[in-house]
Amino acid sequence: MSDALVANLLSPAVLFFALGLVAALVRSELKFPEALYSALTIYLLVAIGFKGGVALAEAGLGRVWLPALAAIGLGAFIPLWTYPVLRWGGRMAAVDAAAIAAHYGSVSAVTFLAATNYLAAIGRPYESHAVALLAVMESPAILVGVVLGKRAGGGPPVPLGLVVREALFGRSIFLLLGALVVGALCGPDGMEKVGPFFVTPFQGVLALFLLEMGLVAGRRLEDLRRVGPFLLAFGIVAPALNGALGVAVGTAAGLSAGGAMLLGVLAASASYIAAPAAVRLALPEANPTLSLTAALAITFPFNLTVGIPLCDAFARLLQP
Amino acid sequence: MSDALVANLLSPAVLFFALGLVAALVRSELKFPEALYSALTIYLLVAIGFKGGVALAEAGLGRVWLPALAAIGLGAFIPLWTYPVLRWGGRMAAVDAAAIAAHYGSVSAVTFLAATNYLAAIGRPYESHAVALLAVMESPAILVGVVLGKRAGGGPPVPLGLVVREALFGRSIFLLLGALVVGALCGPDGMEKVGPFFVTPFQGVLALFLLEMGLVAGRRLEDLRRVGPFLLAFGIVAPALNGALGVAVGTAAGLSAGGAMLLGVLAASASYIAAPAAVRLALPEANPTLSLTAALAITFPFNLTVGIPLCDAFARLLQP
Amino acid sequence: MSDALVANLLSPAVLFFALGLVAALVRSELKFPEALYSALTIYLLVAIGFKGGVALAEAGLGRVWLPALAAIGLGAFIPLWTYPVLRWGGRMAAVDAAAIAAHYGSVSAVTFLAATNYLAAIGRPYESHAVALLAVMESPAILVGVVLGKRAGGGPPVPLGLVVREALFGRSIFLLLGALVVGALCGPDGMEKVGPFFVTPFQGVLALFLLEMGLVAGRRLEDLRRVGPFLLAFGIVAPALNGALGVAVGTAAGLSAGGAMLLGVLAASASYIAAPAAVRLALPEANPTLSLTAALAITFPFNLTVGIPLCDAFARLLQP
Amino acid sequence: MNLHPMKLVTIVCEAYAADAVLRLLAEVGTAGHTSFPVEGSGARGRRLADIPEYANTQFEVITRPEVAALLLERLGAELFPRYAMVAYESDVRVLRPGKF
Amino acid sequence: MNLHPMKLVTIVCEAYAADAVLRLLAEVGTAGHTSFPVEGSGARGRRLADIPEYANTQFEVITRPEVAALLLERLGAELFPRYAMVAYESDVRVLRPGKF
Amino acid sequence: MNLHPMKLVTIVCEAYAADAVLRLLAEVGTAGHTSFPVEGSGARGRRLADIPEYANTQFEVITRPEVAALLLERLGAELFPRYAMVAYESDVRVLRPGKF
Ligand SMILES: Nc1ncnc2c1ncn2[C@@H]1O[C@H](COP(=O)(O)O)[C@@H](O)[C@H]1O
Ligand SMILES: Nc1ncnc2c1ncn2[C@@H]1O[C@H](COP(=O)(O)O)[C@@H](O)[C@H]1O
Ligand SMILES: Nc1ncnc2c1ncn2[C@@H]1O[C@H](COP(=O)(O)O)[C@@H](O)[C@H]1O
Ligand code: NA
Ligand code: NA
Ligand code: NA
Repeated sequence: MSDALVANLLSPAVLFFALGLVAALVRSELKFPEALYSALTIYLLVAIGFKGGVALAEAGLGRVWLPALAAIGLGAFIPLWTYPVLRWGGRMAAVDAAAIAAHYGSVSAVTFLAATNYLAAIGRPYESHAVALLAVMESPAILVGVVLGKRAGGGPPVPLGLVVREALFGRSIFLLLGALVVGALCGPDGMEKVGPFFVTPFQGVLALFLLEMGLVAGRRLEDLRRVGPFLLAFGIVAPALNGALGVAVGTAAGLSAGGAMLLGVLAASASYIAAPAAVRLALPEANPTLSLTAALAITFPFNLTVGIPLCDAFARLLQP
Repeated sequence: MSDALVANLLSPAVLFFALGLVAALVRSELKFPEALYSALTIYLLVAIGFKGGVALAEAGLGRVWLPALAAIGLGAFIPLWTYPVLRWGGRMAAVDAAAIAAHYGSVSAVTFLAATNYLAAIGRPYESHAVALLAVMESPAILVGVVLGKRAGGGPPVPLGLVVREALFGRSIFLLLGALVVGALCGPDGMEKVGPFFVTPFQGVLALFLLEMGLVAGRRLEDLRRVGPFLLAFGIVAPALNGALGVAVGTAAGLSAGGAMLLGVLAASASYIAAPAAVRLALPEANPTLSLTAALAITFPFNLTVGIPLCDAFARLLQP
Repeated sequence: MSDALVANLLSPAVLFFALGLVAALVRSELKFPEALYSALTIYLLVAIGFKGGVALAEAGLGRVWLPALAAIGLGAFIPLWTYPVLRWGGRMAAVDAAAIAAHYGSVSAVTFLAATNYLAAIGRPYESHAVALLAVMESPAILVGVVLGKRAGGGPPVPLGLVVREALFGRSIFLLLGALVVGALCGPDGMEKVGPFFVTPFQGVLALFLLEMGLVAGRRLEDLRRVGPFLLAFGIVAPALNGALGVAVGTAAGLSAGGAMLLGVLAASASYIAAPAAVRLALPEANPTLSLTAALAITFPFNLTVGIPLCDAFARLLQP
Repeated sequence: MNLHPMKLVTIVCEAYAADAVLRLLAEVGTAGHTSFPVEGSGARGRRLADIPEYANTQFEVITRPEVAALLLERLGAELFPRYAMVAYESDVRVLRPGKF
Repeated sequence: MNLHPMKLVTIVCEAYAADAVLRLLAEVGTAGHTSFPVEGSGARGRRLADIPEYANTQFEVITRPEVAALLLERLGAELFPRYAMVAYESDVRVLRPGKF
Repeated sequence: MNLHPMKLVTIVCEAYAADAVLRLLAEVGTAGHTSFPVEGSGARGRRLADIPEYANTQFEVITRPEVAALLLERLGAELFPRYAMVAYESDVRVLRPGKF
């Protein structure tokens, strides 16, 4: 375990993330242009979706239903336990507790990518179609969180349709699912054609992207004192618990050690793009600094460095 | 033929294009940043130009003159038959008929790239220097179309020099011809150095670019009802006829089946960047919605899916 | 030598640079979007830094100290001889002489990259960790030049801390040194993962970037008549002398022929990003047209085409 | 040449508010708008434009005085409480008043 | 501090019109301009800024009142009929009037 | 709806000047600003926006009249001599005056 931890900490992905953090801390002028951020995101989502689709075509849909249902249930459940903890344990406003719960039930695609990278690096196999879990797990928690917040009296009368649409048809889900379908239709033939672009340089592109994510997370660090000690602790304990839960559920749903680890990482991760968009729309009174700082400046670095190897160790432990 | 059609429809390039169409239709928020569009365009034009130049250096200039002349003649001829058909068959204003004729005589680089991709996928050889045809065929039709429109009384007294300049020195021609010359001067030695960037990932980059083209074309779909049934039909029949003509001319000019197919695809394709720029300058009264919608929302998807395999089948038929 | 010169002139990198020059001269509309420029810069700096770091991890720090000290001394020395030449030989204002001296003592990363490319092309080995020299040699000359200009009475009372910060923590140094450290920590294991992105396509990316650099330099050509014949001559003679000096110092510091050639190229090159930023801050009275035109429109093309092979020839001559 | 007075309403808002602004523009009946991504800082901290979702969008809308008044009123009532934004009005003169 | 009245002319036009606008600015004798790419919607539909050729460009020109009047007049007469665009004038105050 | 008069100060400067402008904004006490990269031409030639370091940045700052006056005065005295830039003031009306 500790070997794996060190190996992870010394991987290009994690080190470039750390470099980005440092750049933000020393206030270097380093900035990625917006178009580069968007280009990298599009590339990463399409690449992972396409690869997953090709794998799905080979594995057959039959092997995905159960884990997918498990992932949806997991996503819907996480806000249900985190909301009361934040509300009464952390004495937060109802609408803030609901917003944070939504972020932690939803998922971070970059964390997932880093986890697949980790598995590839240590040579552990996993179900490539697990990327489908990433796609289906983005929305459920957002919807549950929004309902919790609304029940607590939050928010103006926003048409629910808009919120559902935002949660279901955001840019990232669309790209991921779309590329997955394209990959499933193309199969290995298509992979042969586009693999040199979508697969070969993938790890390097992810490393470069994590440099930017380090910058983004680093700029949030100065907000840490605004979020209070409870949320600081939550940002580390919640992913640890959710990760363990996810690994257990994944193992029970019949996933391999690698696949269960990935479901654990998804559960542990917190959304910082899709959830803010939907929550901002439906629960505008929620303070976005709280959820974003926790997700980006605490939980994301925690998962990237420690959470991923932890989930992996636990997944191997549980494996029958 | 129908096997080839299905294979083409299930290629990553066409499927990503379809995904872009879907994104536009369901009004997903997906949008490529402008810089990514420009970067992909620059990459694709430089890559194809460079590759063509290296091939040209090996083949020798002597084998390009005749097909190039044929391409120029073809480009100049297409507006001459499409103009009267649009003007009197479609009862269009003279200036609109001239504008559309210019678009259809000129060429679409992306359609050409998709056609070379198709040939590579089915393993049919073609003259790599055929990319020179793409470069020389962009302008002639624009000049003929503008003259037709001006004769019909259209347009303010724009200095003809400006129009010629716009038609001859646009961004895409410059990049294409420039990279071609660079490739010809470097030869295979240069290819060895830059091939891993300009050749290996090319198909994947094109697939990603077609996702964006699907978005662009899809946004035009809602203008379809504005263009009327005549132009709708024209957008399919004209490329079919031009494609057949191009294949015949190419075969007569001594091109291989692959090369003749490419000349056919060039003839079938309609310009949506270079022609609009020049036509907007010289014939501002023309309604750009008509020409752009026909070129992007009808003819481009038609060629990508059906036109390319059709030209290929016809080219093999004609081959001695 | 003349074979090497011709080979260099016919390399993709130099030819794409020439194409960019031509595009600027014929006033083609070709323009790279800012985000693409930034993306390519980030990629190139990170890639070269990472590669250098991996090499450093293998070579050990012990072999870098001496050449690094030599590079720092060289950078600090160049403004000391160029300032009086410009001031009294060229009868320039003190502040302009100091500004130009700072630009020529500092370095151009792109020129360095082109030199490594050249070495790779002709198959001559060099110390990969030489990239550390690029990183340490950016600032010293800027500080010396600013002090010279201030002593001559130039500039408002800008806090010196700001200038040092600007000189030491600019974007490019940060990326270069950061990636170097990351590479050194990852070692060959990390390289295996990200090499397909950071190494394989590197030469092609550099060629594309030089197309843009040609555009940038070409737009400066029209300022040439504003800089006068003395600066024109300086822009060619100074890099030749500095190059020879750098090669000699590098050889004396124990570098291989390839490494000494790289130090020569660094000495010969003139900064056009980092130096202008710091000089603009500390010596605002200096006319930026003079230094930028000399660096970009004269010295950069000279080094790219002739300076690099010259340094190489001289380095082989000196090698024991 | 005849110039006609018109109002220019400028809105700077966080990117997540852009959809709501567009809907509001349609509801109050503006004839068009121009928009572009911007960076900024204000009461709710700095917004760099490196992640599109975290950036700001600036809207500029030429419109008749009564529409401008309605637009600002509804902005103040409906969107100001929910999103990071500023809005202001100024006087401009246009050539073809019928267009707005 | 002395501020001097000057006119700000803002032009939003389709990208294909940008060259013609630049030529016109030179002809009427403006001393400088600022420009940037924008998205927009108006009488001729939406313009997203993803393909540079299909986007809009916004020009902002500070100039003397009489030049502004001439510029708007010629814009209205020569370019409005040919391209998708809007233009408007507003009042600003600058520090160094000699610059414009 | 109550609108309150306020000043809009617009600054277009070379990118190398952006830090100095930001420092000055903080010193004179503005409550926020909006900025974006622009191209331009003026007394010191054309500035294309392809290299970020060679581009221009446009700042737009809403502020109270006395702060605007101070800002323009110090811009004129401290930054105009050193950097390529223009700056101008105009009148705007805002909804919540307390914010600025
Ligand atoms: N005084 C100001 N002048 C110009 N723009 C401002 C000002 N205050 C705020 N903004 C812009 O409005 C956005 C949201 O403001 P706020 O809600 O105050 O954070 C900021 O990110 C800025 O882009
Ligand atoms: N009312 C308006 N307010 C602000 N910008 C406008 C307005 N109408 C049009 N525009 C801009 O001008 C461009 C051309 O307008 P149009 O010719 O009406 O399509 C649009 O794409 C918008 O960017
Ligand atoms: N008359 C003007 N109208 C609008 N912007 C201007 C004007 N003059 C200069 N600028 C802008 O200010 C920048 C610096 O101006 P300058 O110092 O005159 O070169 C230019 O690059 C333009 O972006
Ligand atoms: Na989660
Ligand atoms: Na055609
Ligand atoms: Na130097």
